[in-house]
Amino acid sequence: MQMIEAVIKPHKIDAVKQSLAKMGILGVTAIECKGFGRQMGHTERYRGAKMDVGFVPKVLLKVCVKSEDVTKAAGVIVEAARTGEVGDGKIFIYPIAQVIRIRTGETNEQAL
Amino acid sequence: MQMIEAVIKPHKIDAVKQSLAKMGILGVTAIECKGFGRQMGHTERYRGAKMDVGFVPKVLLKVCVKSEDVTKAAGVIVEAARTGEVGDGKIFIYPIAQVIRIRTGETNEQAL
Amino acid sequence: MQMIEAVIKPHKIDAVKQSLAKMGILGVTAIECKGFGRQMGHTERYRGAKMDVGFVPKVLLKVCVKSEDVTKAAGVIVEAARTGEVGDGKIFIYPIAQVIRIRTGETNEQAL
Amino acid sequence: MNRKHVAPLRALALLVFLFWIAPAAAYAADAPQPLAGAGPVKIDPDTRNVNSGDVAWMLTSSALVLMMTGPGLALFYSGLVRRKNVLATMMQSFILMCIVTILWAIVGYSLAFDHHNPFIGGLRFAFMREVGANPSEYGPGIPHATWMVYQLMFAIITPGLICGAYAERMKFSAMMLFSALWLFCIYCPLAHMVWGKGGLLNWALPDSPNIAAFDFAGGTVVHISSGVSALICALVLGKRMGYGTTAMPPHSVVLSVIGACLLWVGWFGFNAGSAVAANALASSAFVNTHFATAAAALGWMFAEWLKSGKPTVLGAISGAVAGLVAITPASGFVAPMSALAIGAIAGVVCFFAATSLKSALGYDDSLDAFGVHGVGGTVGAILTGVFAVSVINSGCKGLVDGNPHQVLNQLIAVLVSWTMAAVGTFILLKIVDALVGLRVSESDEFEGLDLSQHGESGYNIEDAFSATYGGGGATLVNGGHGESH
Amino acid sequence: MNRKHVAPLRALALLVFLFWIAPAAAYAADAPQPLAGAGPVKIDPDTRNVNSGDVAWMLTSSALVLMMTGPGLALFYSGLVRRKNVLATMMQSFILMCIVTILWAIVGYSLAFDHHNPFIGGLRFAFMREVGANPSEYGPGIPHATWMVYQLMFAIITPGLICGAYAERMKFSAMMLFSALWLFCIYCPLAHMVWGKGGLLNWALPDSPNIAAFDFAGGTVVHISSGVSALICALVLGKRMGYGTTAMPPHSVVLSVIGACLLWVGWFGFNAGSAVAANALASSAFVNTHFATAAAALGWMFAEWLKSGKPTVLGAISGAVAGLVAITPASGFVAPMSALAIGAIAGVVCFFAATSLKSALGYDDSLDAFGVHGVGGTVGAILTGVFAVSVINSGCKGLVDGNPHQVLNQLIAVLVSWTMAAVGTFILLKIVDALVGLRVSESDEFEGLDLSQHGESGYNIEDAFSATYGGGGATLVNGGHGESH
Amino acid sequence: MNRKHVAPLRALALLVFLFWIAPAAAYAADAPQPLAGAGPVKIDPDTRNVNSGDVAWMLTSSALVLMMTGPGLALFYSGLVRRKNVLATMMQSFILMCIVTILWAIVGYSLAFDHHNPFIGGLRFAFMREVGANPSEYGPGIPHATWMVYQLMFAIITPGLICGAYAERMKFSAMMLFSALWLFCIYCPLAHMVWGKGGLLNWALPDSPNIAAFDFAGGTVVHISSGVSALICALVLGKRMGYGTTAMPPHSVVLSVIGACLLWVGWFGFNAGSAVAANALASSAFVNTHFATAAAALGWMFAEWLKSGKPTVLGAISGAVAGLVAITPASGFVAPMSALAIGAIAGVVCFFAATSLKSALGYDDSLDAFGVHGVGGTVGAILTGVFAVSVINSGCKGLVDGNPHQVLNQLIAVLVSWTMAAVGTFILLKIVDALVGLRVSESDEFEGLDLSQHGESGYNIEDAFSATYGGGGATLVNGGHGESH
Ligand SMILES: Nc1ncnc2c1ncn2[C@@H]1O[C@H](COP(=O)(O)OP(=O)(O)O)[C@@H](O)[C@H]1O
Ligand SMILES: Nc1ncnc2c1ncn2[C@@H]1O[C@H](COP(=O)(O)OP(=O)(O)O)[C@@H](O)[C@H]1O
Ligand SMILES: Nc1ncnc2c1ncn2[C@@H]1O[C@H](COP(=O)(O)OP(=O)(O)O)[C@@H](O)[C@H]1O
Repeated sequence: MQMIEAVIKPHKIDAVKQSLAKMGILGVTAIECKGFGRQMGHTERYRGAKMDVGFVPKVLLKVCVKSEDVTKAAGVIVEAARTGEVGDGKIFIYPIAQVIRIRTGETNEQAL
Repeated sequence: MQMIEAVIKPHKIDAVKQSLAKMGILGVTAIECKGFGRQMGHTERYRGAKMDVGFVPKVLLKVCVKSEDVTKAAGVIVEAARTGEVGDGKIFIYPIAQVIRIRTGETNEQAL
Repeated sequence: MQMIEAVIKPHKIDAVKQSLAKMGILGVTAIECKGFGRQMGHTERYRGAKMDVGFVPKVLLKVCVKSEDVTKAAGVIVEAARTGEVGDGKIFIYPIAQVIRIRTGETNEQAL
Repeated sequence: MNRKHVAPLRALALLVFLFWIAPAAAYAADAPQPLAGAGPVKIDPDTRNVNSGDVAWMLTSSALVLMMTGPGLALFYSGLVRRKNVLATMMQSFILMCIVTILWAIVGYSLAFDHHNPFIGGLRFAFMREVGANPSEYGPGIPHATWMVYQLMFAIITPGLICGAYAERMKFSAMMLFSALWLFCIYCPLAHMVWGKGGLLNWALPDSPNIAAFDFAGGTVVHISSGVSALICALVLGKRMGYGTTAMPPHSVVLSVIGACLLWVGWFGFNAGSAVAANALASSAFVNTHFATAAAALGWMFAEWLKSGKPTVLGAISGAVAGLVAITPASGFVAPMSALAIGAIAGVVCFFAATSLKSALGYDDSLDAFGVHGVGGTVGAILTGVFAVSVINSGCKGLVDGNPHQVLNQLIAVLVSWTMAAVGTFILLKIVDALVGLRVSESDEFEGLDLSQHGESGYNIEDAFSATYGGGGATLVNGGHGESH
Repeated sequence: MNRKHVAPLRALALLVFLFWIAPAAAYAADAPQPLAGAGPVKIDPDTRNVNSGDVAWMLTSSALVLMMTGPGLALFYSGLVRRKNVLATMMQSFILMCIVTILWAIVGYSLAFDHHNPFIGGLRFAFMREVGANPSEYGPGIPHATWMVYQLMFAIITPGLICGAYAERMKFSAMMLFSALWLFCIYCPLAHMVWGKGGLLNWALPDSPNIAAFDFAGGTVVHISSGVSALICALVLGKRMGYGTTAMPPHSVVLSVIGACLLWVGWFGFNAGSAVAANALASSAFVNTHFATAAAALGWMFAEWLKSGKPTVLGAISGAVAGLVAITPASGFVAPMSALAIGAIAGVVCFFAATSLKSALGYDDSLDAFGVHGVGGTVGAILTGVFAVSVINSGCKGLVDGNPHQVLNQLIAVLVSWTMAAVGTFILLKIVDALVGLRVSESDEFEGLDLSQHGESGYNIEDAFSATYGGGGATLVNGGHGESH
Repeated sequence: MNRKHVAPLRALALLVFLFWIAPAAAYAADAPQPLAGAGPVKIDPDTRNVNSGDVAWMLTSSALVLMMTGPGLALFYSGLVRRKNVLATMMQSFILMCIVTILWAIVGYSLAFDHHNPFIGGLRFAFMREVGANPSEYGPGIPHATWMVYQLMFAIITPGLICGAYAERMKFSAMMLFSALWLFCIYCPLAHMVWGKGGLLNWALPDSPNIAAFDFAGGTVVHISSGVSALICALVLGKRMGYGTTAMPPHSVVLSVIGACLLWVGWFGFNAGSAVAANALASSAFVNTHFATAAAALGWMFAEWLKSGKPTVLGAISGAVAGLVAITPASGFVAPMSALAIGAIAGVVCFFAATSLKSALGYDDSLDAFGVHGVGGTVGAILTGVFAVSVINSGCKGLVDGNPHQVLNQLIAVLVSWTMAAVGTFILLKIVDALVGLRVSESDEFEGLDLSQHGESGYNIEDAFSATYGGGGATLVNGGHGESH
């Protein structure tokens, strides 16, 4: 099993989730985050004080899949999350040692 | 060392933390997240517009433990977080290459 | 490539980001989190009910770097994030199997 | 019939039933008065008896008292609950603004203010008959309609105060039914006894019996009745899930501070408006209200600071409300320096009631409706008998003005109110429980009343997930295109 | 000239141009009246004709009506938008409080209330000439200045209501320009026709023509005009990006509940103040306002509960606003029990308008300005003709009082208002589109109007990132040290 | 004695000490007047001299002015601070509503409004002696008690305005002590000089000296005094940690907009109420207030739009407040079109004061209390001397009415106020620093005043961690079971 972590634009969550669902992957965990990168933040001003907000709101999706599905899943995410503009985000893939489903205690592939 | 990531129901934080504390693990990092899975979200309605909120609020706990403690710690978490109902969540265990305590610069097992 | 995860004090974000930028690392993802550890939380009271808030607000930074840069980057973070007081946080380093830039589809070191 | 229609239809049916049964029940023993003649009321815009200054002040006061419930009380209470119950708590205040209005128009006002017997009013004013442009005996300078609507605002906030006790766990339908019954069975009779012509405890009007209890703006009628009912609610409904083991901090003391300030401002209409004229008595009540509130806020704050080490904001605003409560019955009877004393006493006493007493007895009065209104109202009612002086309200003397007997009268009024509220509320809760059930299910309570009772969330402020940037994990089912079953 | 100066300078220039061109345009065919004499108005603080009670009530009412727009409407609307547009939506209400004031002072008031022809007023009161301490024919008991400022508050809220239709996508500059033009071209003429001396539809003043339409506080002038204009705005501007596919839940129904309560409270000034005196008629309007609102909130809530299974908080408060709208024209003409009926009908009808009708027709009226104000105003205007009775407002009879003809007059007034609002708004939107463009760019809409139009965020509450604990990912560019280009 | 008792006891003791020492100090040189006779005041509800319309308006105005402080100012200021200081900032406004009330009742009112010498009042009205139902020389149509409580609302908000300067870093105990001293040493004398019978600068009452400075509702007494004191506070306390390097964005401009709107609405009570009657002068002040505010909001907004490229919401509301400030002294003296001019000037000038001037001088006036109130008040005081015309307030002429000398008088009043405020505040701050210390510790400032001073959090809205779904990382220590040491 491997863990796919995808940092994407927030409004792409639905598209990514649906694409994953189509290939049979239903479990996803999503986390709000802020991205610093090539894509620039914005400027705010309050009574003459200008501040540059460096970050851009992003969502980090965690999807744990069987090793044989990783390439396909990553491809599907790239497809669904791409807008072609700077800031589309990145995918990081981690090796996973073990997975457990808390409700049943099942482990690894059974647990997905 | 390995990193245990547990996606659990939010109201189980205290129970999990206490169980871990009993076996001597005091350091935990917690992140709010939203889970998509078998457990369904809820429906809201605003002036006739119905929306299905697909996600369920969850908490992701990160606990880094010595490799020899992993099985026990995971077991303890499963125990404390289980309600037996759908949505109890999952545990993912990652290999860790290195740990550093920022304050002292200590590394690996010293740093936990 | 490896993923550096640093749990730091929130007001150190800027310092860390600037130090990383100086060594040429511009991409960072930041997540709000709550830390339980040696550093204690605070007490609140509402109409006579006292509650101990056990956690301390922290930020978890994720920085993916080429394997050869890991040591340097970690050192830079330690430097910038340290105050010398309890609660400065920890750095966890994970092996990464693959990185993809969503916009272009580039992989691994090209994607950073 | 679709299953989901059952609850609202049942609620509707019950309300309608109530409209008709309530007066009938109240008069079972009497010869029924004919309702004929109900219909449009004659209002003559040139009525010569009306004093424009008094009308201006009483309309303003009516608006201020409505503002106390919404947004005042709605904010004060909803800030103190957890985020998942914020809307449901606001809704309790808001829906009372609606339900009580209808009930009051139909028969409530008549039951409270028509002359009939010492315990309850008649039906002469049902359906707003004779409630028009001409002044009534309750206010010589203002149209009867003005007095009616001013009193309506009191009838709205009183059951609203009880919400504090059953917050975060009562069914919406049960809450509506209970409040409607409570209005008829407890509020109207009590208002009649204390303020109604010929009422048992009335001090103001000629026609009254022996036990003259001073209650300028509602210490017994409003605060004791709601506060004691709140205690019974807390006991009968039981504790919130997790109470005593889980922390349940207010989700936004910020909202509560806004609410407390609006209560303070609105309370000038409540107390100074009770002079039913824009005159020196109104000014005196205004001053007393303000002085007592300030003293009570400081009283609570310093008591807490000494006892637990921090002067909390929630403490200060709770104290202010306690002061407002305690000065309510006294506001038209006492001198300003006495108001300071009443406030300070109430602030300290209510602090201990809402902390030590509650924890000693172990009930879960979620937002301390009893600790503040029940206890504060009782303290105020008694101290009114102590501090009333004839120079403020001529002929009304208390202990300090040489009339110790008045304290006894006040105690009687307190006792009557406590008993009526406690016994009545207990019975009504049992009835409502049998009819629709009082408490939401465990899973509904866990999920929060906002979602389970109303299908809404108070806040959708998480950037990524609240569709701020589009979709965000929530799917539109019907494209905004109306309801589909 | 720096590029960033273009927009504000253009806006300034347009406003100034408008100040001068508007009256000129209105009078192109007339012999111009000399403006000489414009200047300080004589206000004699001892004016004997003034009734202090009436003045007290009308000043209070003016304050209440301003409170309806800010913070009332600002909260009601801004709670319903997404977080990224909260400030921009508040700003729309707020800036109208400013712009309309200036325009009203210069020429707007005169266009609406000077005597001239049945369609528009003259320039006698331009620059506040003759608007001073002495009473006018519009209110014998109050200074002319009081009447002027009271009416100004109506002129502020009316274009404010339209914001609900174009929320979350209109340019700030376009919104300002459109509102200014709309005030002159639609509001002032309509106000003149219905309320102005010699106006086409005026029922109140002697000098009036044949078609007496009853509109006590603005069912046609305020609600139909704004509601119908809102529909046109929704159609012309088009849907919000993602509408119909993406969920767009209100970011904080909590804010909307506060807003709705303040609207309710403020509306007493709106309706009861329209008696222009503190008398029985004011009391009657006060009571009617309150009764209709309560009934409408229950009407909408029960309709929704039956149709979709939950009694929502947003439904209840929307119903309350619908009731306030519908009772507005009727408040000084009908009996209290009729007010209950009007409210209940309006609540149910507006529920269907804001849900089924909107979805059937498919326009994106973001916050249902048309469904509530257009439909509610129309329902109210017609029912006024049905329920008006002479005992309330002498001589003013509707269908139930034996004058079926009045319903026709009401329909004519409704038709005139609909037509003027629809045609006028369409033309003005085209003009504004040509001058400055109506809609923000796609990326600005996506980012949110708060950032793109105003450079601000409504909330900086994320602990770590909002500099709560210092820096947090945001860098101060100029050290707070003023602006640098 | 427990250590934690020290602070509150010290605060209590100081307040009590203050109560008694202040008048003594003020009269060290005089023969002491006997306090005998202090006690209940005779209020006769039938007082024939009282005008019900005036009373209605003045009670309403008093309520409105209280609403300016709470919730108005509390919201305006607390929205501008960071999340960690929101409650502490609200508390500063709220606690002043309490403390000032007590001090005013005891001796403050007497020091300001009793006749004594040109600089300070006597002790005749201490403990509310003779402040009862009969009118005073300050308002022939209203009870003395009404005037007293109306003026009290001014005394509350004035020290409240200063909070803007020391927000986010001053100790709660120091803030209370400073405000109490400030009230006695600066506010009361200044109020006496400008408004008190026999006061140095009084223009209104017969008995007055030569330098008649026009100040209708408090340009000098309220705004210059608080604004200049704010500047001294900012300088003496020093900058907030991180100021100039870290971004400190307002945590919720939404709250500030609500606050600004409530300030606007409440200010009608402030200015129009200062006519002390419901008459044409009140109407005139009402209109001027509204006009100036609108013009100032636009002035600031356009200035900012031109200078920095965006019309901000915070700019517009700040401008509105600046306009309200500037029109305050002028509201009862100038014509409406002049009010527009005064507003527009103030909006632009205050914009530069709060941005360029502040950054040039480099002090940290957290919420621009000086830039808005100090500068706006000064501009307004001077322009009052320019624009006053006799037709508005008979006999009161300014430059445009042929009396250039008045500008000089205004300048003298400005100078006196600046000097008193600056010198007095500096000395008081040094005293308070010596007694209890002015500033919280670095770690308390870092953690935020809400937690460090009050032990509370403003918001507990993070789903998982605020016990919304139970526990969530917070442990209940005492099960809600009261305090344990
Ligand atoms: N090295 C990195 N480690 C962690 N997160 C990164 C890294 N580089 C980029 N990111 C994340 O990916 C997001 C998108 O990156 P950005 O450089 O803006 O655009 P793109 O990926 O299209 O080149 C960033 O906002 C950040 O959250
Ligand atoms: N493959 C996965 N990758 C990442 N997170 C997952 C995955 N599957 C489940 N989760 C997380 O675990 C939570 C619980 O899963 P769910 O299917 O609802 O119940 P259960 O684990 O009891 O079968 C989900 O809400 C989601 O956050
Ligand atoms: N074993 C662990 N696993 C995950 N996170 C940890 C662990 N230990 C500590 N942390 C995180 O690091 C933070 C700092 O740790 P703490 O013990 O307070 O101080 P220090 O690192 O200076 O010894 C904690 O708040 C927690 O978020």
